[in-house]
Amino acid sequence: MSALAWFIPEYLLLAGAFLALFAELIVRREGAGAAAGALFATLAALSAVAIGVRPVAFGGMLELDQVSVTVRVALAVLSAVYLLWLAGRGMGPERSREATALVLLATLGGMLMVASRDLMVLFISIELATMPAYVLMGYRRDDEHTLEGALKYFLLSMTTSLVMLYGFSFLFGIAGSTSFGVIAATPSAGLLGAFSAVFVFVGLFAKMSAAPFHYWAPDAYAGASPASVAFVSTVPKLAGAAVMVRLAVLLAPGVPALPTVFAVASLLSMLLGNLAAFPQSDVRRLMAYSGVAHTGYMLLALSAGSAAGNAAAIYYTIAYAVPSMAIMLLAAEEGTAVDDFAGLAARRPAAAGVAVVLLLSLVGVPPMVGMFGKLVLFTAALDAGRLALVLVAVVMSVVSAGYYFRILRAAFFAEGRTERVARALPASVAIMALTAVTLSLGVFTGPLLRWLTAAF
Amino acid sequence: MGYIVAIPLLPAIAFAMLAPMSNRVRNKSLWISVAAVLVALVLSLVAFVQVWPGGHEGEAVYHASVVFASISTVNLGAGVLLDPISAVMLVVVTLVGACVQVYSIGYMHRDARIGWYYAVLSLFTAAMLVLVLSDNFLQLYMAWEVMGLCSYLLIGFWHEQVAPRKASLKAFLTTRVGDVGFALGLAVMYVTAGSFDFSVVLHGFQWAPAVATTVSLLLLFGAMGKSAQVPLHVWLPDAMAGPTPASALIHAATMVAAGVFLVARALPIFEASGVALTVTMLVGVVTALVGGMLAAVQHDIKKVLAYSTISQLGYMFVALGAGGIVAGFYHLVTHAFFKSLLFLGAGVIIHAAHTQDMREMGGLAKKMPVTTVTFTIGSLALAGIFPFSGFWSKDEILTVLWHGEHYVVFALALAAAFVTAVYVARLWFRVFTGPEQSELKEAHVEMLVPMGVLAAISAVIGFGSPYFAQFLGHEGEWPAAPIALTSTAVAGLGLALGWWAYGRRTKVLNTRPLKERAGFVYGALTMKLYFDITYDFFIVRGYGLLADALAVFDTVVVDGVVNGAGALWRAGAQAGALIDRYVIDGAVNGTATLVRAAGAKVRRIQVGRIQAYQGLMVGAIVLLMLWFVVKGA
Amino acid sequence: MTVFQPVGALSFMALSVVLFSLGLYGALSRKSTVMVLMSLELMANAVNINLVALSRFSAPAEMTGQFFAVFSMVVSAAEIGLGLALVLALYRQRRTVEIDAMQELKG
Amino acid sequence: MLLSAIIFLPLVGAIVTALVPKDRGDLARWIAAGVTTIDLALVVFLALKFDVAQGMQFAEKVAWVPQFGISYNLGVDGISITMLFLSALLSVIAVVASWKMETKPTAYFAMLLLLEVGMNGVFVALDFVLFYVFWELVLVPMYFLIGTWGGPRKEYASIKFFLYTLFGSVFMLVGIIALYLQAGTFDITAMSGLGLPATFQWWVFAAFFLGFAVKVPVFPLHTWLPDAHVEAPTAASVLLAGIMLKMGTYGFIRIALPILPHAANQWAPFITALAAISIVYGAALAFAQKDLKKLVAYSSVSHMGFVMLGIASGTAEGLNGAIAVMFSHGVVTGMLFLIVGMVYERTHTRMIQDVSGLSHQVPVAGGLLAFASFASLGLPGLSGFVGEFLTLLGAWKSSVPAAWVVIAAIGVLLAAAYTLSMVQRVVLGTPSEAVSKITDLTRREVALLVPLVVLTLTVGLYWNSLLRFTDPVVTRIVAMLAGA
Repeated sequence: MSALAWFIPEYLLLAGAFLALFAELIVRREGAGAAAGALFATLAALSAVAIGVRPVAFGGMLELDQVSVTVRVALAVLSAVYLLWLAGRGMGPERSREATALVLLATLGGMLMVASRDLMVLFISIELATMPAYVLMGYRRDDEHTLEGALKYFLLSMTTSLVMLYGFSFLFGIAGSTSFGVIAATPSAGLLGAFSAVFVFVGLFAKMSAAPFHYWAPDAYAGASPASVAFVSTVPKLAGAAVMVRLAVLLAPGVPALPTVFAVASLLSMLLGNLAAFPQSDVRRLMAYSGVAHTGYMLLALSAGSAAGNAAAIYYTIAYAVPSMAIMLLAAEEGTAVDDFAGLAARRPAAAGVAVVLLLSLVGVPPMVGMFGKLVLFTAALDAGRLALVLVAVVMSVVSAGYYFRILRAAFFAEGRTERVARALPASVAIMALTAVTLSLGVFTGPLLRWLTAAF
Repeated sequence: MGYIVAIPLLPAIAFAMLAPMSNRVRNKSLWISVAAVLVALVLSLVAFVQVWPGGHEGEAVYHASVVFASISTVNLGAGVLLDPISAVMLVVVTLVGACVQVYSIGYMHRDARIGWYYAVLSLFTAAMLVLVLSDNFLQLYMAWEVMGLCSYLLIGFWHEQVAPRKASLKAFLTTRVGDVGFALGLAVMYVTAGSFDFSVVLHGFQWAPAVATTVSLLLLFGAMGKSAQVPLHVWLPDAMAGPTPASALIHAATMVAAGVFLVARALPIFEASGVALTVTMLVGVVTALVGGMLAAVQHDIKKVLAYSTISQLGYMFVALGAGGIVAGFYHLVTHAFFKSLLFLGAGVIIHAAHTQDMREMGGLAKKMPVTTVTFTIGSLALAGIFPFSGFWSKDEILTVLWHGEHYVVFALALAAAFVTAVYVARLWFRVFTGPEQSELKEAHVEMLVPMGVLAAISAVIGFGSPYFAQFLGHEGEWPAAPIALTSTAVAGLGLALGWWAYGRRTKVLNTRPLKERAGFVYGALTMKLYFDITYDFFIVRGYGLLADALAVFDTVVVDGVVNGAGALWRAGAQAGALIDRYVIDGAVNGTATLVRAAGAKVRRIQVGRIQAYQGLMVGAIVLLMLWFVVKGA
Repeated sequence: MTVFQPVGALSFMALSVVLFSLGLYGALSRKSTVMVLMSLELMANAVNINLVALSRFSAPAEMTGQFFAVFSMVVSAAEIGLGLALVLALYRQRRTVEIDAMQELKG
Repeated sequence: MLLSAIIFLPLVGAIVTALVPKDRGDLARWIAAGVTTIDLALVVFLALKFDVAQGMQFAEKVAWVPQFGISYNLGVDGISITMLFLSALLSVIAVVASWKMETKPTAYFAMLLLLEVGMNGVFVALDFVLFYVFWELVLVPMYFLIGTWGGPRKEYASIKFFLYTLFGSVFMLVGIIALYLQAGTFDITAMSGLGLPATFQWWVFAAFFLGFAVKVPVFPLHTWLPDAHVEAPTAASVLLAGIMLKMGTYGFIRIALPILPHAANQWAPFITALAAISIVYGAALAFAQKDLKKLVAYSSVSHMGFVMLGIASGTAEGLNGAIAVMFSHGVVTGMLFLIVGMVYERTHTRMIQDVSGLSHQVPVAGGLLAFASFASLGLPGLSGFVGEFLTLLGAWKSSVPAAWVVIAAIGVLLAAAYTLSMVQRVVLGTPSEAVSKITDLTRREVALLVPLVVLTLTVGLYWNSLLRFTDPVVTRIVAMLAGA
């Protein structure tokens, strides 16, 4: 089938976004838009799987290699599950119609980012992915904290993406073309090449909320509604990770010191993320810092600079995204303070059990996927001689058990309110799906990793 | 010859039957235990007869063993070895055991938990028989420890009161100190000889003197713990808190003799080391002397007998140390009979006088003829007066010392004999003569019959000494006349002194006068008068001071050390608990608070102002660029 | 006489750097959020200059740099619109656009 | 297939029990009892079919993550069969011991079954990753057992337990990965006997030591044990002391010694020193305790010190002794915790001075407590003596400095000190006011203790009943250690 057909998932998402805006007019029910969105996202995921790996298309602008396909499917699945949850619970007081459209557009942007092989397409798709995120973060129009958070996210993110764009311009200048193939072929341009790489990665570090460019995340997450945080903290981050890996592969030959930059960023992120998360009492802020920490682990894999390291980075980000989204969705249902989880085991035993599986996966306790992510990641890092960093990562994951368990302790050992939140089947199904993936993905580590490593 | 295995098995089965229903058993079912020990006695006699001509030194008449543990190439087995020594011990243990069990029926019949008493008594007898019959040191050690348990249970039998509880714990721990040495000795033996079996270790292995010394000293240390030699003797006097018949069996005849039996069994190793023998002898003679002196200053009748046992055991160690295994062993046999007789007698006396303090006793001779006769035979045997058994065995030891040219030790042994005679006389006169202090009546027949049997044996067995020697495979002859005369003279002198101090008194006297009189009598006996003043000065004051010092030494220093160790240990434990809570746990909790503090500090970077964040980010970018410039990527 | 010699790519890049730094300084120091947005816009234009200049000097044949600049302008316009909407919404709540008023979320 | 059944049967049981409605506690009880009994039957069947001569048996191997050499690899040899039997037996006893559990019974029995999955798994896993999965899996149910059904300071104790062990095990993970990078596979049996470079071995051994020593526990990494024991419910204490402590020492014997023999020899003096200190330190603190459970907890530190002494000696006697102590400590301390639990159910106090004169009021409980105490202090004829004596022999025979062995021998004396002073006050003497009204053990409770008493006596009298299984494997490991 022609190159155009390879991008059916993207068309589906686009159609889904527009349709969602008007779905409520056709069908009176509140969640109809989100449900339609979920359906389209699922279709997009299925078609992405069907299409599979494809050579370069549109004159070298887009390519569907193993990494792009895997991340495309992951993004589509995550947004489908998120929209399913949205159909169940909605965005609190606000209408969920616009949110669905924004989610689908952001996922579309993510898919394009991952597949792009050209600086221009990359820039546009990054903007396409981030702008809906600004709006999602500021979705509660009448809450000044939400707006303040969104504004902070907007200003800081815009500053860093301008710096990234500046980097892109230099890259273009050196190579004379925006296509990755040409850039890869041009010999390294010494200091200017290094500066351009720095500028590029500053933008990506900010998007992935890696220290020292993570400042927007804690404030933005703390202000926004947990539902939007669930999406913004996972899907764009996964796309960002894929882009970072691709650019790392692209720019590494030209800038030999790049892995050290990743190592430094990883160390800072792990230390700052885990330590700052310890005293938090708001789940959103805690998960923000946890995001910083997990980006640190992902960067540790990148700093290995090997094919296994890059595959591990992608795998780990997926292994991080799934449970985090589920936990944030749980927080959206139960309340954003850690104390709101009090007595969860008494009133919703199933939810408490789910929380255990999700949090333990983030700590890295087997048999959940988190542990396999860390195992693969540490193996790649140790293979590249990053022993010191691995030891820091190991100790920090023990520290992380400290603050994750505060949520568990509240859920199981503290007395809280006894009346259950209203039962919403789609929402519960969504969370259950994410938990099932967290539990079972570990078993498929082998094939998934072999598939990813083939891309490098 | 398979019945040999039945000997230890019978009491064990009795224990197994009695233990579960221990506090619901009626007097009728006691007979299970008594019957078991009686049958064992018969079997032992049969075994003794089968070994009778004896004389084959070292090699076993009957030996069977089964392997219960195999570690790579080494097999550890449990076995039954019948040779002259074990045959003799079998008879001694079962005979004394039978007498004690029959005696206990009368003595203990009012006690509610008599079933448990008999159960532990049977277990003890079984353990002792297993020890006697064992064919390797490991099995000997295991039986040794089980006996320690039984002594703990018997001493602490009346565990409602505090004293027995404290005494039983002290006994178990002090013997356990010895057992640590024993275990290490076994470890060294195993590492050098590669096995525990007597056949390998004693006969098959060439011991280098150095390692032989270590092994034998360690085994000696274990024996000292169990046989209550100085300084590990502190537990025996306190152990008197247990029922008297139990003390008769355990603290007179069998358990304390186990130490001597161990050294007798391991003698080839001791001989290979040489040094160990002299150490054994020294320990023995010191204990004999000290034990005797302490016995002379005690007021509790059972404590006197306890210290007397320590002293007599010292004698046995002296004999073994001097190489006279026959003499030492023979004394063990005779001592087993007359000392258990004395203890059973003491039981009757305490029942009659309702007290254990000799100062409140007196005039038993008139109202309790049978007890008096049997007790007198036992006392005379203990004092070593012709024709009773004590005389023969003590003389054997003196002869061995004399032939071995250990003149100093010989003199000390004689002094110990003198002191023995003194405290025997003191005890006898204090208890049997003088005014009656309470209405007295003779004991029941079940108590008198065993005493009678033991008295008969104590009287008669003395004459068997040369045959006993041949039985053990050594040539035996009657003790040399001169030594026999000197020892009798010394014993007689002691008795006379005892009579002088206590016999002809009209009213109750305390020990103070004895010390003055002892000075004069001894002075008179010396050949030349001009020694008088110097002996006065040394003997009177010396003796007084020594006795008091020893008493103080015993209670304050040795006991103090033992109790002190306990207190020190408790303080150490408290300190340990504090270390645990504050140092280690402190460190652990410390890290948790450290992390929390670090978290709080890191958290404050997030100030909230957008431009602060931008500033920080720009700073990071500039730093990164500078770093690249410097590194010249 | 020709006063102006043809100017190399370097001077354009220099201009771009100066403009970029000015924009950055403005974003860091201005008190009103609107002015911060303006400074960000200045930085965007600096990048555009750089793009166009580099396109002219390093790859004159195909006009990729120019397209990139056009796209960048479109994107910036959209973003600034979004930014101003956010500032407006915040103004309606807090009656101020002072950037230092936006520091309640912290820790 | 048998081994997979033994591991995953309790998992199915746990899921089914968790799904049982909350008010049907009795149904959950019976399911748990049924599942654990069947599991025990399977293990016994396995043990009967087990041929002592060969090495690894009943092996099952399925590729899992091939390009990392990770495989689902199970197998059983002499040592693991004994531990598996102990684990299955104590699980049954733990379930029956908590028959009268009222608070949230379904969750409680689900956790117990999940615990059994982890424990069985550790002893049969032959792949590092699988071993690590089961090793960590055990933490989660124990955390909830202590945290939910524990005593007053349960939260502190449970999180301390979790973090302590997690801290050790993550370093073990680094060790595992380093080994993988060197050997190219995660298969434990394939790795034993590899000539790995000395310094590399040293560092990996350090990582493993940290992971296992926390679990054993070895002095100074032991402070989580008393808190965990005091706060854990009886059944959890039995399993924690009975089996989870042995996972650490099993790790040493199965992984550290065969794979890193050279490093094991280098570390031996250090481990012996720590072991001797653990023995004396544990005994000292046990002597100072006022709470019965804490006393037994510290006695465990002392007993596990003997195990480490045996392991560090590297001789046949030492290793056999170590496994004997592991087995006997599991049985004896299991008994002690059960009886202390039963006494606590009746008197609601564990303070030694409040409980006295048990032999008068409740002779069966008093008798059994005395029996267990004597086994614990190493009285010959009972299983406690077997291990301790063999370890001393092995330690003396090995090249380890003699001073430490003497200290360990003194440890035996100290064991008698704290055990008997406890027996003095608790079993003997006149019944205290708390004890004077209680009833003796029911038939169910006695039935629980009988198998343990029988085991103590059989192993105590006929040592080969245990050594028959362990000796062949130990001989092979000793040969490997000698070779390095």
